[in-house]
Amino acid sequence: MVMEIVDILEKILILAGMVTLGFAIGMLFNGIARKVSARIQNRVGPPVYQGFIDVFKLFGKKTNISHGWIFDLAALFSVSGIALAFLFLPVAGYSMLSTDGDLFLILYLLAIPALGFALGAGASGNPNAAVGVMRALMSMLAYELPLVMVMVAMMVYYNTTSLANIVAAQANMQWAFFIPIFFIGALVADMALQGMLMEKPFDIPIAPHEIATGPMVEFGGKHLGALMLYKMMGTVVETTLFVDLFLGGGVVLSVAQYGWLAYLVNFAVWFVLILIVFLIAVMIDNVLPRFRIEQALKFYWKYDALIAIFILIWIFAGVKI
Amino acid sequence: MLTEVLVSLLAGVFLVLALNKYPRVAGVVAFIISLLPFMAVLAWAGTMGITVPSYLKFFTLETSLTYNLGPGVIHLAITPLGWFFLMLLASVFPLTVMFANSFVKRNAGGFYAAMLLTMFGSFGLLLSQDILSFFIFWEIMSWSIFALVLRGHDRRAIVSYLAFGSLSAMLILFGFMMLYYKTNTFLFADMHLTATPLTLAALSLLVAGFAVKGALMPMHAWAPHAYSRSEEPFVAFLSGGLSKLGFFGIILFMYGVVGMSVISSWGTFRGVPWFGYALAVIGAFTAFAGTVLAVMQDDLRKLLAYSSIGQLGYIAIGIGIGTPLAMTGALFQALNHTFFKAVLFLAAGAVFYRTGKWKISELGGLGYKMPFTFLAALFAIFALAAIPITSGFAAKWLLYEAAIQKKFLFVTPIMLIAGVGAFLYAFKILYGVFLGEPRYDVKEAPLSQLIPMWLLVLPLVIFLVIPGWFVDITAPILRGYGMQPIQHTLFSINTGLATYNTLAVIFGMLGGLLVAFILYKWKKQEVVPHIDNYLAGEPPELYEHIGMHASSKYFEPFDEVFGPIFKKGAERGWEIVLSAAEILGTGARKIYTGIVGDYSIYVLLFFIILVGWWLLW
Amino acid sequence: MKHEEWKKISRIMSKRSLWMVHFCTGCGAMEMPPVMTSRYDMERFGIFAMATPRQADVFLVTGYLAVKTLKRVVQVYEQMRDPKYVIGFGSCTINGGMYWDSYNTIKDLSKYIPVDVYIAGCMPRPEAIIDSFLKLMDMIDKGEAIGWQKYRKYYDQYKRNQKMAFEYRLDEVKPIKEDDKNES
Amino acid sequence: MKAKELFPDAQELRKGRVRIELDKEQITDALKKLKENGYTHFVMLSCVDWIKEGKFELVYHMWSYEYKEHVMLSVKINRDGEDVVSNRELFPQIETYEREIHEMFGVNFVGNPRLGEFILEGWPHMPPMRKDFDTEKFVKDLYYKIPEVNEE
Repeated sequence: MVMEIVDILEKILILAGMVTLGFAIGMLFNGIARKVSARIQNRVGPPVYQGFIDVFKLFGKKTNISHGWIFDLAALFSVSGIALAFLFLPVAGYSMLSTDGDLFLILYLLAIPALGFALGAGASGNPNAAVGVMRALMSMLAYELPLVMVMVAMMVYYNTTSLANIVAAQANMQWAFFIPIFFIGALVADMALQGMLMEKPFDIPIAPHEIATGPMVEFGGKHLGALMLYKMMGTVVETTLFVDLFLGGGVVLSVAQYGWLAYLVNFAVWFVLILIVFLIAVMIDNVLPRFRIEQALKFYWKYDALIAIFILIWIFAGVKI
Repeated sequence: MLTEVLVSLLAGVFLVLALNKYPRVAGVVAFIISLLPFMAVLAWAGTMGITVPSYLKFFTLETSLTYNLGPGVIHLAITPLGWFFLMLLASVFPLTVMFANSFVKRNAGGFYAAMLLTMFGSFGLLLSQDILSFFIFWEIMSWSIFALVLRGHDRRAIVSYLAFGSLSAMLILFGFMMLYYKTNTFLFADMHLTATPLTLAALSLLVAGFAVKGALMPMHAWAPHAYSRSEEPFVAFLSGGLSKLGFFGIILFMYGVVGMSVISSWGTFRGVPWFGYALAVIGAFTAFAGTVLAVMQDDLRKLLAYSSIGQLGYIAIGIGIGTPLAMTGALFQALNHTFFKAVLFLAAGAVFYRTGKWKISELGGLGYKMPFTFLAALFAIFALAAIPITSGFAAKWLLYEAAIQKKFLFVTPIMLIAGVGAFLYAFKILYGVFLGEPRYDVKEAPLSQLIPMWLLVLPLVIFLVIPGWFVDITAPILRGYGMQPIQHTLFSINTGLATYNTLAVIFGMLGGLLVAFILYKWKKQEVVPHIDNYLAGEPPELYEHIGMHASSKYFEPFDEVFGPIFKKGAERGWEIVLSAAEILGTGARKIYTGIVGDYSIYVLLFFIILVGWWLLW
Repeated sequence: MKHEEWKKISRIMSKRSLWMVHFCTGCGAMEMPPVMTSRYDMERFGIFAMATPRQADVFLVTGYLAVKTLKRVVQVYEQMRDPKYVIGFGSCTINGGMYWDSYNTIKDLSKYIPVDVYIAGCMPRPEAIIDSFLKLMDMIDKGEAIGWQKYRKYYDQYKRNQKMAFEYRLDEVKPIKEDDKNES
Repeated sequence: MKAKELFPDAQELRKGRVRIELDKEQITDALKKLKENGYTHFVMLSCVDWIKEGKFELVYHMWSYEYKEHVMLSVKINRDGEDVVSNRELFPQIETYEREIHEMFGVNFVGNPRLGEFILEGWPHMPPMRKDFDTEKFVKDLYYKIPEVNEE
């Protein structure tokens, strides 16, 4: 009994540590993205730890405004929802809760912070926020189609829906990225990732110059701090999802063989991989203009989904039943 | 005791009709009688392997009963499938009647009478064991629904329900005739069907007939009108409860009467009988198209009606795939849909009761005015959007898993994208009705409307925490069709592809909420009035007469992209039907000349043919 | 950790992350693009342009303010959350500049909202803008940038001045009573 | 037909620029005539304060794409509150100019329903563009006398 409690406490501590790490990486990524954008534009740019400073400052604001308790739900749901989604991902092959859920669960868990955020934005009553949420939901509809097509193809190919199993299968065989059909799939999913991360050309939901950062228009102080945490963690979750699907979750050494060294190396590889995936998105962001929302929808449903259908047909014809 | 229950349901019909002058009294009487089916559900729970505490057993019921009615025999018996659907209907029914007490003002006695008669028909239908009684009860149920649709005074709703109701009855009758011709017996149990084309034709007709009630896509056209033009308590029961009877029929005849082995012997496609595959594809199309059409609606009831169509499509997918996983998913989806859609229709009714508006673009800001209605609706919307903090997720998850298990490569993305589409219209309801600028200064809905809503939310929470319990409930149904119930513990389900553990989700969410709450409570805050909004520096007083609610034409880009495809397509389809009806009508007009001589010739001709047929046969 | 140290850290954080909202009614807005882009790059100090006052810490009033725009400025300033700082940009905010005798522009911004730092010049060079931000950072560090506290403390006086400008009419300036002093 | 032919007493200032002086009763007819004869673009309506004569001069600027000619219809009215007929039926955009001139000079245009507060919000004094409005005195009396915030 005592041992069980100690076990549970240990698990909780590890999970809390991992979530904290996730948030920390998210903040670091924010700084890195701004630094890289600055270097692309031939600027010096802020220090890489700028993300920490910003979040700390937002939570340190002396006064905060709220538009009522529905508005406050946004802060609660967005931080807790994204942390939960992170827990269900295998990180560098290390499974926190990922054996208790699967890809579908992660897709729907990602909707919790999004809907919570939308709830708060709607409750503020600002028309800009409402327009922004509409665009965000529509771009979600747009990028999910090619993404889920590729995911379904992978699930059928690996005959499992559990992300942990997909990562394990890639560790045993080869990374999906190096299978020709899923290399195309990775390109399709990378396009979807661009929309997921709300980077240009798909950043119309938060377009600061048109609708004053859209859903975030009424958020300030600690509310905005919570949303920044959500967005920063979101980059980690979404890039990790991509890395888990196509790059084997960054697993290069087997834990059974190398012990703690494997954990260390895998974590390093995972970090480098999500950084690369994220930086690709940032670089695309820096050179492209912005799509209107119906253009984004048409782009995803016409071109991206077309390639995804090709992958589905490939798997449909190739897999024996 | 079963006879007494049936008789008291029927007697209740006349009692509330007699009490028409005293609507409140009629409401109370109707509520008391409406509890009878639920008591029956509890009384039968023991035979389904569910232990119910003795203080919840109000009477004991025999499990089967036979009435000899001269020309025919009516066989009634409780089956696991019937019990499950009876449980859904019987739990929604008393609550909608309770809601009606404050909602229905006009000719209340008639309303309650028709509601009770509907329940009487459904009750008998779910128990009937032969095609004769099945058809009789089906017709009682259908016609009493018609009486309730008539109360909406909407011509389109009445005509379309009448047309599709008759079509459905016709299809079912033809199906039954074929079955009887084939087997020469009324009893389901005695029908041992073989894989012949006639069986296939009969089953197709039956499924098409039941699809009308389940609002599957080609047969859905009545639903948006009937759902959106009738009184909300009835619509909640119609959408939540009665629409499931179509799926009850499909499951009963597909897996109960005809059987999986017969269906499979007509040929399979990638491991799934093609009959089921076709049903799944129809279901997926319904789910997608219903969702897209729901996003485009401005009328709250129409939106919910199309959303109903979309969500019911998922059940058809599950039934079509037909594995234990899919069946469990379909039944789970049926249960979820029963409760969340009833809550949503009742919440819409409560909003109308207070504001008198149906259009989403005219509502707004009711979340702070009617917080309990809002919270109930929020829960229902989370269930509808399959967010994993209600039981709505488990059902969709089982269906997705089943589809992946059977390698449904093209159906699964459509299901998933329809799920994402559900977020769109869910937020349209949330923002348009409950969030944003407060436009009405109204009170919270009365208690007699809040209690039903919150009681209906309860199962969504219970089955979120304990999905294993649901699998246990449905296990007898699956065993009856020769399927093994899926692997599960109380809190987790294992499908062989993956595991879903609700405890991990719930405790993870609670932990996350705790941390977020601490972070959030770190600093104080002040609540500002709604008018204090950033509007590019403009003083908000300027916006007082314009309004800041952006809900009219909310998903305009969406309409621009999908509108031409769906609206025009639907219009064209209806035009074809209309012109066909016109041609038929003008043809018929030539026969009905109005001259007595012509009619006598017809009668004569009819008799000649009859006599000639008799002589030649 | 002691309260003082905590405050110090908080100050360092808020000085290194100044999010600004700039009110571009005057010609001063023209000087902002070079300051933000690669030539002068203000982001290296953590200064970032924000779209709404809810998110911002620094309010940059660039150039002259007509009375009608002053209403919007006050609206925006009051929507910002504490601690908040104001930078008056160019001569127009100091004494009216070339609009010193215009019937419709205010002459001294600090009469209506508290200004922490002024930048002189018509136009100020980008270097001057950066210098003003560095000065503001220095003031935050030392705890001297207390405009937002002043606005709370002398709220009735600011409101009175704003009202006079909005109505284009001098009210009688009431002598500050002893009771009022105690309250504030 | 060119403006010179329509109005014999028009004076051509230089090539492509014609000035016509009219009484205020003729203005609607003149505008209509010009509009029918190719001067389709109504450019703007301006006002000059001739304080020594005691007159306001309203100038209607028209442009013809056909003849590349700028026609100025000049109307003089008394400063002391003489009414002018609004021409908003002829050119809808005149409404805006009339509102502005009403606000800045106090000229009343009969038939324009939107003569109210336009650019200035809550202006209680004499219309500020009139030459008898002493701007410098006004500024010194108002803005420079608003007190500093007393920090005690």
